[in-house]
Amino acid sequence: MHKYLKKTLVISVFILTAIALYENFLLVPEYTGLRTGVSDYIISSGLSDTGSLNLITAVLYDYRAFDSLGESTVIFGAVSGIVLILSRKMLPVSSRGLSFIVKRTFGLVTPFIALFSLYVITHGHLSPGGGFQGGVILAVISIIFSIVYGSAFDYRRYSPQVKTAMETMGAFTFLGLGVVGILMEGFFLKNLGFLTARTGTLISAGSIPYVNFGVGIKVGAGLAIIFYSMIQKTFKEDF
Amino acid sequence: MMETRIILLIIVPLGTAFIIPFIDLINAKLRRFFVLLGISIQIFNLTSIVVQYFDQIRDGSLFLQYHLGGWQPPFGINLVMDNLSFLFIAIVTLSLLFIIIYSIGYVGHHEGKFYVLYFIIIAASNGAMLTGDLFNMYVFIELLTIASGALIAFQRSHPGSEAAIKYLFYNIIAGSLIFFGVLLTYFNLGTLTMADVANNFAALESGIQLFITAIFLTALLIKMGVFPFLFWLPKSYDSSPAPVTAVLSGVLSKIYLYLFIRLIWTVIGFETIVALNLNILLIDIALFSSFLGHVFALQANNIKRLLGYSSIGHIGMIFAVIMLNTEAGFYGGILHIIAHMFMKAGLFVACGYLLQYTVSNHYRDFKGVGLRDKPVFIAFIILLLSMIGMPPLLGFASKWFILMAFLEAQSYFGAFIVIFGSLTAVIYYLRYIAKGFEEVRLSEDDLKMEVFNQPLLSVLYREKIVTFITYAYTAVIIIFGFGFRFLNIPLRMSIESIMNVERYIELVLGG
Amino acid sequence: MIRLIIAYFLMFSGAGFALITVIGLLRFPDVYTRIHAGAVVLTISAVLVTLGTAVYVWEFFLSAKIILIGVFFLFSNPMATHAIARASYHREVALPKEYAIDAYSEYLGRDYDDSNSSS
Amino acid sequence: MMTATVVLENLLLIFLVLCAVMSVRFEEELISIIFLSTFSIVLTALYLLHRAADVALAEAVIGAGLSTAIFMSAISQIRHGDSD
Repeated sequence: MHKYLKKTLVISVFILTAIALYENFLLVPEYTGLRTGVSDYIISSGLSDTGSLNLITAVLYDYRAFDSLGESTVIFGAVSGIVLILSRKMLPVSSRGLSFIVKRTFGLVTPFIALFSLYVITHGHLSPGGGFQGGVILAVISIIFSIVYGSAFDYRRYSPQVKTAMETMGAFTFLGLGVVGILMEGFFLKNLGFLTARTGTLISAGSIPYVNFGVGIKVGAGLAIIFYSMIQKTFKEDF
Repeated sequence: MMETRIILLIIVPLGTAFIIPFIDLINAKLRRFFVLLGISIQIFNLTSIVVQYFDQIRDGSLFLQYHLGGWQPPFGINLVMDNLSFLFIAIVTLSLLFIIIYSIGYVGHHEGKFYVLYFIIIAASNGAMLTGDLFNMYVFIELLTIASGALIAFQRSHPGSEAAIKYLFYNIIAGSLIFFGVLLTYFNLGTLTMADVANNFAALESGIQLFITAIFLTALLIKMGVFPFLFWLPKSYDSSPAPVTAVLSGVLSKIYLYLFIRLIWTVIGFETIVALNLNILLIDIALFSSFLGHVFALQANNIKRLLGYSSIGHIGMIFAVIMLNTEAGFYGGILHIIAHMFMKAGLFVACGYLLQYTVSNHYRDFKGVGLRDKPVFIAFIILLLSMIGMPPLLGFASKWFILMAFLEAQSYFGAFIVIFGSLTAVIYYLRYIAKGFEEVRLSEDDLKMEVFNQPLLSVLYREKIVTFITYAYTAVIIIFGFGFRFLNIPLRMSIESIMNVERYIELVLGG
Repeated sequence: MIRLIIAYFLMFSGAGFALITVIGLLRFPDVYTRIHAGAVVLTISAVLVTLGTAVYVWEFFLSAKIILIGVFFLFSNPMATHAIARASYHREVALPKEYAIDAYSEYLGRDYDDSNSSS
Repeated sequence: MMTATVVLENLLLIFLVLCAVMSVRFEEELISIIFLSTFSIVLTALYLLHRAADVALAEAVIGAGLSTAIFMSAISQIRHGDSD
């Protein structure tokens, strides 16, 4: 009886919430494109302002680069927290890896994955993609190593210390470019004008490719640390 | 006025947080040097801002801006420091400075990770208070949630992990609600700058206004721990280590109160709230929450959980008195925010010191705590008396102004809640003071069960730091208790910058 | 025009093979036969669809990228199938002793007549 | 041509809801995770249909790839029981 009461309560709360949301979403006006102003300005003059063909990258790493700094700091904080919480665990994980066929095939495929991630990172201002996506693909390499070759191989190739150093390097690339923006152009994270070139080329959009590179390394190393610390003991306890 | 130093308030702690893991790889002994370096740069920065703009702070015309990336406000992100955010940044930085000096002596294990998360909290709290952009505010709120959630599980005990999961559950739901509200605002108004949104918000249909306001309010009620969503709060206060609890109670809830003031008065506008008939409802909810907090505190058998419930009571009271929208209400509310910040942080800091040799935080283990270290326990008693509202202390002044504000607005239920809170506080605090002076014979087994193993510093040095910080909090309470008139000018000026929304909008959008 | 016809033919035949895969996945009795359906036919279907798309867009760099995706399918799909089959054998998802011929256990030197305690 | 897109979009939306319901309904964690991964892939297709290639790439990589791996490692820890 009690169980049915609970179930009815849950379902009624669910239905009431759904009705309330539905009623309120009816009030939202029909999609006619966003109000004029910010989006129109960015669409019309984003390319000439930033030199980035991909306007989403222009917004992410130039107009609202500070938000991207905050978002990548969220990943940084999550890495610190997860390593803090999980680093004492010692888990029984097989480090033999999978069979010979899988290992060989991934040995062939892995360089191409790395190449693809570099492509996604460095072409962030020309085609879809950017630092976050490319960084996650970089992290996938570490995950593949852990699964296919066993976590000991991953530890030998890219030890957590190397990953931490890479993460710090990426973070400081981002922050340093911002500070260089203060020193040279007067504003934090301002796009560096002297780096711009003809649009469409690889190094064209001011500091955006470098920021992308920093974010990519940072995100990739951070997510690899997260995955690795979930399957194996990562760091020594520092007492 | 464009000012580079206010961006340094955010990026210096951020840079310190980034560099600490790298320093750990090289030499773990060096990290404390970098921590002190970061903190001192931060303090120097804030002091230089105060010195340069002292006149403007005094006559209430302080208005510093920073356009990130050089983009004008509707297109880019802007940081704004007016009198309100200056006051909050000053007190939050002071409180966080005390707590980090305390934690240098307190944290025993994983010091590097603690400092990383702590500096992220410093950067994110400064960012959340400085920003003039809705989405950027959401980013910093997420940063605060992630960092504090990881810190709650810092002791890695079973209750700690449970509390952290509960905390993250509630707070990530609140964060996604804020994100949803920001999304709807952008969908309807096409802009994210607070001043621009404030300019156009009144023109929306009232249904959408209600929807957006309700979403933001729900999220902030969850974050602050007001009535329907208060159940995550005592548990997470109970099972996290003392400096983290001091941060949670002393700093984070105040930041969410600041964001609440910013969102309701600057962005949404109080006229809209009145037109939607939300203000009476919110006052009643907050007062009921305050009542519930005090009633729960009466039956709590655990000192940290008791302080958590008392926090719910006080935050509900502040919330209600601010929602009165009178000048007296703001005066009492912000004064009590300052008072509560120092009192609660000081209490948790003292608790962490006093409870370090007890088995648990339970009432029966509190026996004889006061005899072990009398000076700290006396400071603890002074802070408790300030919480109750004894006359020469800061708690009395702020509660008096709150009472006056409630009486002036003829909200007698609110006045009743203030007095009820003080009276119940007498009961539940005096219990603990009496228990603390009970004689106890310690056996060898009790002494062995230390809660915190392996302190980094030598015990003497560590105890000196901890005692010093407790005294510092007590000194702040006593000094401002006698001289709460010192706070008169900054309070008046910040109230003026709350009320004068047009000036904010004009200065942000104009240049 | 002929290019379009070729492209549509390739794509539709790929879709047909995908349909056969789904039917196989639904109709076949146990793990290994289903894996067989998923592996062989799905690889052909994916490669055919990518080839068809490459012919459809008919622009050098874009087509080259799409064909590279097809080559990647050709590598990865059989390998994934192999890993899945092996894992399901080791985990005994489908009990190996039900089958008449079990060459892999002979290769491994296992004997399934006893109580198998090894995991 | 327009109607075909609309029909495809609605089909994908229905499938999306189905995946979400399935991932909640199943007791077994592994099946839930696989349904979540499917959810992400369908979402990727929807984003592509709306010409949001950046978001689609991020969703495919993070939702279908990384979070599946992290969930898998998390449930493998649960299966091992309390090891500390």
